Amino acid sequence: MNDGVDYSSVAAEAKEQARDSLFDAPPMAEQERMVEAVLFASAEPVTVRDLVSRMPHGCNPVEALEYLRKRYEGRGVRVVQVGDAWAMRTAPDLGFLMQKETVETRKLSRAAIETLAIIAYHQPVTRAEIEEIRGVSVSRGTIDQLLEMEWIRLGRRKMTPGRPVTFVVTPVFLDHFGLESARDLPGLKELRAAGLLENRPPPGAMALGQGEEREDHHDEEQPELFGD
Amino acid sequence: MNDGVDYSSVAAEAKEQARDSLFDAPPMAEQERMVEAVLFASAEPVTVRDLVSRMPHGCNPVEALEYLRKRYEGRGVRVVQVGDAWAMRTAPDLGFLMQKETVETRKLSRAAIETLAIIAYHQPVTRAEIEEIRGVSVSRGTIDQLLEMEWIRLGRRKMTPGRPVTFVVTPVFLDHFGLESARDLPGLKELRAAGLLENRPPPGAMALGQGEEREDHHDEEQPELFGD
Amino acid sequence: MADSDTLFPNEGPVSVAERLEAEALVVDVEGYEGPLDLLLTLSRTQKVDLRQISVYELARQYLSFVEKAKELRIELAADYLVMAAWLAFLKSRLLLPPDTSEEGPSGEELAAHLAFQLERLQAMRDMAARLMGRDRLGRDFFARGQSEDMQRIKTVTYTANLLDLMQGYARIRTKDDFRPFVMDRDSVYTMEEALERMRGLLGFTGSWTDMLSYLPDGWHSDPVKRRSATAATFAASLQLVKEGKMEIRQSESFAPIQLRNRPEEQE
Repeated sequence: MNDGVDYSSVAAEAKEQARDSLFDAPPMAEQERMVEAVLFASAEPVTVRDLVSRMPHGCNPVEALEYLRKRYEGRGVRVVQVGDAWAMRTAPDLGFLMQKETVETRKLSRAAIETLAIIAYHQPVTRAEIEEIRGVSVSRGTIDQLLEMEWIRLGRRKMTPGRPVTFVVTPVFLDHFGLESARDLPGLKELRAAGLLENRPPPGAMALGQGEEREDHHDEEQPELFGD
Repeated sequence: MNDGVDYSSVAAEAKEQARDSLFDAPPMAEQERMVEAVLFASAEPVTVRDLVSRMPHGCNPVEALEYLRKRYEGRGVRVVQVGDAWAMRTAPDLGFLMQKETVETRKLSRAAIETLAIIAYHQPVTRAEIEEIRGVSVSRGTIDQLLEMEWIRLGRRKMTPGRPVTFVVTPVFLDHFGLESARDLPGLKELRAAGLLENRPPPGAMALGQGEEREDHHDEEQPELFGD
Repeated sequence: MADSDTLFPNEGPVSVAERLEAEALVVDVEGYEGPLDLLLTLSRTQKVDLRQISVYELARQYLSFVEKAKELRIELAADYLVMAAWLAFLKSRLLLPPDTSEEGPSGEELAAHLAFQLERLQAMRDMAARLMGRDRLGRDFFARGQSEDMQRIKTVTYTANLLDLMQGYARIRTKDDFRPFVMDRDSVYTMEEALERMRGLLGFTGSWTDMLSYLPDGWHSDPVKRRSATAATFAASLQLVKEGKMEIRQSESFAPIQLRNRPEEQE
């Protein structure tokens, strides 16, 4: 288009040639077939100039293109102009046929599950807090993945220095896990009772105390965190 | 080809689905457009099974293909059958326009060409049988080259001592030579009528060539491949 | 016969042209794809339908070819010689009147089969030529140049169930609460433990004993545990030496450290 190639002048040239030609150009129907075959087989859009050079002397590809374009109107395939060249393309409304959707179900990674769990239990929670709880840094990808799945979303910013963003779980999350609210998530005691926490006898009262303390803290916090 | 893909059963299945479908299948004109778009878009032949799976529920691509094939009769592009698949190909008489697209195919040796012909006409055929027909041993490279070009592939093993592997031609072969099926090989009927495709054992023990590989199942299997 | 004589002049004056022709054919033997191919070429000199071919004549031609090759000291592959032997046998069979008492196929049967093989090979050659002469993809007709082949849209959905979630959370909490204490102790052997152990063993070590033999069971193989146990045992040993309950010695750097109790203390 912006190459400034004026194909009407090329066409005029072609017409000129047709008039001057010693040999009769093939009938227009035949020229149309030729253009059809060339457009079909070409890897790239084809310019009128290129068509003129490929087709027998005296052909008028511009006219043939016009016939061809009309012929394909409303078909599954269309004749389209691409810049100063021409190409055949499948009709846009049939694009869905060119796509094969395969849905693959994968298990969420351990990092993602843990991050999600922390968000669910501690929301609204900042990234720094997640990292503190997990004891390892949380990759950008993990958060992105959860955001993309719409299992978490951004919550209010924390009123702390830097005003970090927080993450909270979404209704999609609740729906997926069959929860009415995040408060329905079992607490640490219940997890332990359900055998989900390794109930290893903590060595020494200190550790035990710490554990209980945290647990209590957690339970206390929950209503506050998940309060409605 | 001899994959045992029975697309008429696929078609029957499609019809069945059409009857049972809660949703109306798109009108046939629309189905034809869809088939047109899919065949147009892919360089490789597309199987009926693939069409069924891509098109909306209840479609009957076999019928649509028939309409489409008629529509393209005499055009610059044709709808051709390749084994149990379908493809669009430019009309052979317009090959001269496509010089630029011509990719020089690797020159095949005389041995390779003869071996290919023997496989096509005698399939499924063992290496020993090929050697008996040609009267010389077949070099590993010849078979490898044909396998690499995907013109031949391994067929079922013969039910003879040693269970030798057999070779058969592929859809790529059919596509390359513009054959709908191996049944359409030129001169096949004449050869069969002349008894030249029979596996005639040499009289007595003194076999000529290497063809000790005697094959009783051969003739039985042929009708399955070529039978009409 | 005349043709074969032209090809293989066995006697009489030979023109240069004839000799060149003969040599060309013989040298060309490498160009033949085996004896069957050669036979097929020779059969063309009979200028008849392969079904009416004279196998006797063909055998004669082949044998004279082999003779000629020998004269020209051309090494023929074994295949050609095997065929020559077979054709000589066939020729003799064809000459003799059929002997009904003889076992095996008649000369006619063998000849017929050879004719069949030649015809079949010729047929395959013709078919190969017809095949290669067909309109061919990429030469005469063309596939879609710019294929918009199927886009494979792979949607990956990730799943996790409530149990995964709770286990994940439990894992973190467990790690936080208990693991540092439990896990670390697992492979730490304290000096107190070593001291206690060694006091118990003290009375039994009258002679010099390698310190490492004081390491408790199960602390030898794992390098981490072994290191901890060795350090603790060494520290405990020094403590006991300091208390005057033991003697310690090492003959040179990195040599085993040996311990024994002090007899004086035993009184």
